[in-house]
Amino acid sequence: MAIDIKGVLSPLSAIGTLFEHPRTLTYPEVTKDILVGYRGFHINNLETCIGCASCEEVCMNDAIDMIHPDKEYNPKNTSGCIPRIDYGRCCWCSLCTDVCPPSSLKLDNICIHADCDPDNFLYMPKNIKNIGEDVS
Amino acid sequence: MVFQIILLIMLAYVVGFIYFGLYRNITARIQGRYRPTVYQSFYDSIKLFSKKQSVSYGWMFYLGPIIMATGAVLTLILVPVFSDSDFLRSVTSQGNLFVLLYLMVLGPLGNALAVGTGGNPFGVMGVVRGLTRLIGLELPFYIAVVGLIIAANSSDIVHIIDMQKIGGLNIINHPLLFIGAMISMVGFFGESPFDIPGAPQEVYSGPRTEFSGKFLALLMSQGSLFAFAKLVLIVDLFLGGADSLEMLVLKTFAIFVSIIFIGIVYGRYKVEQAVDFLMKLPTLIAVLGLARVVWFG
Amino acid sequence: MFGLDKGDKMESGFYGSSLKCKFEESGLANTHAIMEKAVRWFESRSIFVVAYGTGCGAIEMPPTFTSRYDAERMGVVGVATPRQADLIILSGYLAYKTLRRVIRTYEQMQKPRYIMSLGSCPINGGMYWDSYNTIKKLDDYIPVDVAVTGCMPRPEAVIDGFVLLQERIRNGEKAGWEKYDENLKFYKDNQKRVLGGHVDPAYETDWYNLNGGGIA
Amino acid sequence: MDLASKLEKLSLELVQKNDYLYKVSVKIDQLESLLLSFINEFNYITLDSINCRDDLEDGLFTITYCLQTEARDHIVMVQTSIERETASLPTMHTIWPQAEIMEREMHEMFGVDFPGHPTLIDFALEYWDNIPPLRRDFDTLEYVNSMNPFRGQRTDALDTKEEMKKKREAKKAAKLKAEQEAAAKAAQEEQNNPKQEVSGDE
Repeated sequence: MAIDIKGVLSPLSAIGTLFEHPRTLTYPEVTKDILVGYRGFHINNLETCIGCASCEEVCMNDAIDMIHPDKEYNPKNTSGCIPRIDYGRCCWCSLCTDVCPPSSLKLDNICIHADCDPDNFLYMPKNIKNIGEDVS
Repeated sequence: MVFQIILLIMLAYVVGFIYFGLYRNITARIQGRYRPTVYQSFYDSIKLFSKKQSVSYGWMFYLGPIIMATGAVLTLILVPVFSDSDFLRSVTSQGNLFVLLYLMVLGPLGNALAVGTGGNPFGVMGVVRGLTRLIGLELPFYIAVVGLIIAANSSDIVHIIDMQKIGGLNIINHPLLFIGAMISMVGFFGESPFDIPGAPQEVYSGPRTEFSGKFLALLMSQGSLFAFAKLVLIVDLFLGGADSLEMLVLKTFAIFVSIIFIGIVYGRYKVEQAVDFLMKLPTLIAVLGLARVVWFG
Repeated sequence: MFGLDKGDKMESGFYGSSLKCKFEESGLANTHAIMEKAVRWFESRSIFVVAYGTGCGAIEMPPTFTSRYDAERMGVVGVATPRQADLIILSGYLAYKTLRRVIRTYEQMQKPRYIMSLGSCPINGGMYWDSYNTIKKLDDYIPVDVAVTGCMPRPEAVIDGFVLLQERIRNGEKAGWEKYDENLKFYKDNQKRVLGGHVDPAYETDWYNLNGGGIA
Repeated sequence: MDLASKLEKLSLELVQKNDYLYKVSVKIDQLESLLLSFINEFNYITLDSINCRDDLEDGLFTITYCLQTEARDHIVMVQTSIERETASLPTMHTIWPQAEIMEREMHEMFGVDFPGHPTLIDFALEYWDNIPPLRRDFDTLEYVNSMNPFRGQRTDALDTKEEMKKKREAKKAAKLKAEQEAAAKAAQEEQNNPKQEVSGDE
């Protein structure tokens, strides 16, 4: 009976990992730096949004509705509407941000949302000029 | 004495579950991740006992976990926990190794009856695998135990412990028997090269597939009791027993850690491979040890 | 062969309703409340998961449960069978064919039981909103406790879902399975509408005497 | 090419679509014998796919068999048309085993019948009792909306074009109003001024 001694003993070297630092990301305590350009939730610079509904038209999932904002942000907004996104439909394909004529609609890198009520997934994009800057 | 038995069961319950928690900790660290708390198994057990529903298939289904728990508790109270004290000695004097060897098989058989009642094909498959494996596991372990009995000239565990106090530990005197028994003990703990009955990727936790809630909690509890009993048995047979609680914990923990290290790093055998391996290498080692005992004392 | 059709029985746990009455009669309602709170805490700390890969979201499960995000440190462990599970994760879109299996799996789980859905599709259809074979609102058919959006949600989002579920259990909020018991007719009607009455086997309906059956 | 001459004998034309794609159109009664000769004489061992196209206007299904040799250097498409109403095809699962599941799917999605097929049962859909879903007379959106209603919370969506029109009109109206107001003001001023003028004149 031939015994592969090296093959039998070499898995035991894995025990050495016991004394190494774990590689786990303890999420709720430690958050990872999310990459710039990651396709997370929407932001919309309402001071340049012109309410053209290009995003609504291009959306293949029928996820975007145009609704009235609480107040007028941009006097040049042609329809007086701003987009609202249904996160029960969105697939983060980023087509809406690609066609946006004033480039006001963008994707942030925040992407985490859990809720116990499935009716809570209509999302008003945050009013942010650029990623990392809050104007509202 | 009843009080002592209850105390022992409680001790075994706590120590067994903490060992299981440590097992999960060590596994986690070897896999490079943070661990659950040591008490995680207690949480699981209390949650399972407090589940509002448990599926049952009649009285035979109830008996399965109970027979297993009976086997575990009887094994526990028949194994002498402390060598020098009178703790549980009155029970221990009435039991010997043959009764223990019988009781170690009682659990799987009782479980087989219950699983058969459930009728789940994965459960039945797991039981068949478990009983097939048992053939391989028992052979080296029994040969090792017979070797010890011949060496000590007695089947009384207390006598075997006393012999070790005079003539040195069995692990040094009879290393071949120890190796044979330890390899099959890895299987008795359901550890990795021999974890074929409950292989989750193949037979969906095997014999336990249909057990839920209270039944699963009872199975977990008896598992921890039985694990403790088996560790104490190995300590008694090969490491000369334990005088105090500290020595007991130290010795059982040493055995436990070596078993789980083997369990974590190796992959799983197939059914035939496991039986084939157990029938060859550990049996050969144990037979050599037995021959050494018979011819050279 | 499965033995499942023989009719399963419900067993009450050790803090069931009878115990509650006893405590309240003897003026120990406070003790009972404390005990229930403790049990809820243990329940929240130990969640057994059966991960049902219905769609693309199944790819997020391995990093969540293995070394990178390690859900086990929160007491969330995967199990192999629905009998032992507390939580079922439905990851992604559900075709009618899958929904039938999901209902069967869900009804085999033992109470208390919870459901978590991953991705946009179970919330409102997602990419498959105009498919002839995919359901849109999962919470019409089975009660969803936690919904996580994303396409697919990152493992962080899944862990957020676990944390939310643990908080809900700890606070004793009304869980999905209680809603399912109360509005069983609503859920069964919806299931029958899309599955064409072929919902098999009818464990729950038998238990609740909807099909003329009863608890054996 | 050997294949081309054989097809010429059968008065069929081998059309080259591009570097590796050829096409043959056959009548339905020639199909089975032609496919048999493809595998027996020319060794086209692989059946890539069986495709179906619904020509609702002509009342036809256009079926395409894609075949490859072992060399994998070109694909031959064998195309045939069958009646939409009595859609029936000879089963090929005895020649190419993979045809079994392709035909099963086509039966489910288009309602094409395959006499002699062993497992013509439900495939991806279960208990489907409507028109087969990939037929063009099946109105998918209507079916979806009747079976799976939307989440009824997006009713406040606005039609942007109308909003634009409204806003434009509002702007126009505002402009008009402003003009009118200006005019009215001017008129009032005019009303006031002549008095002054008059008074000035005096």
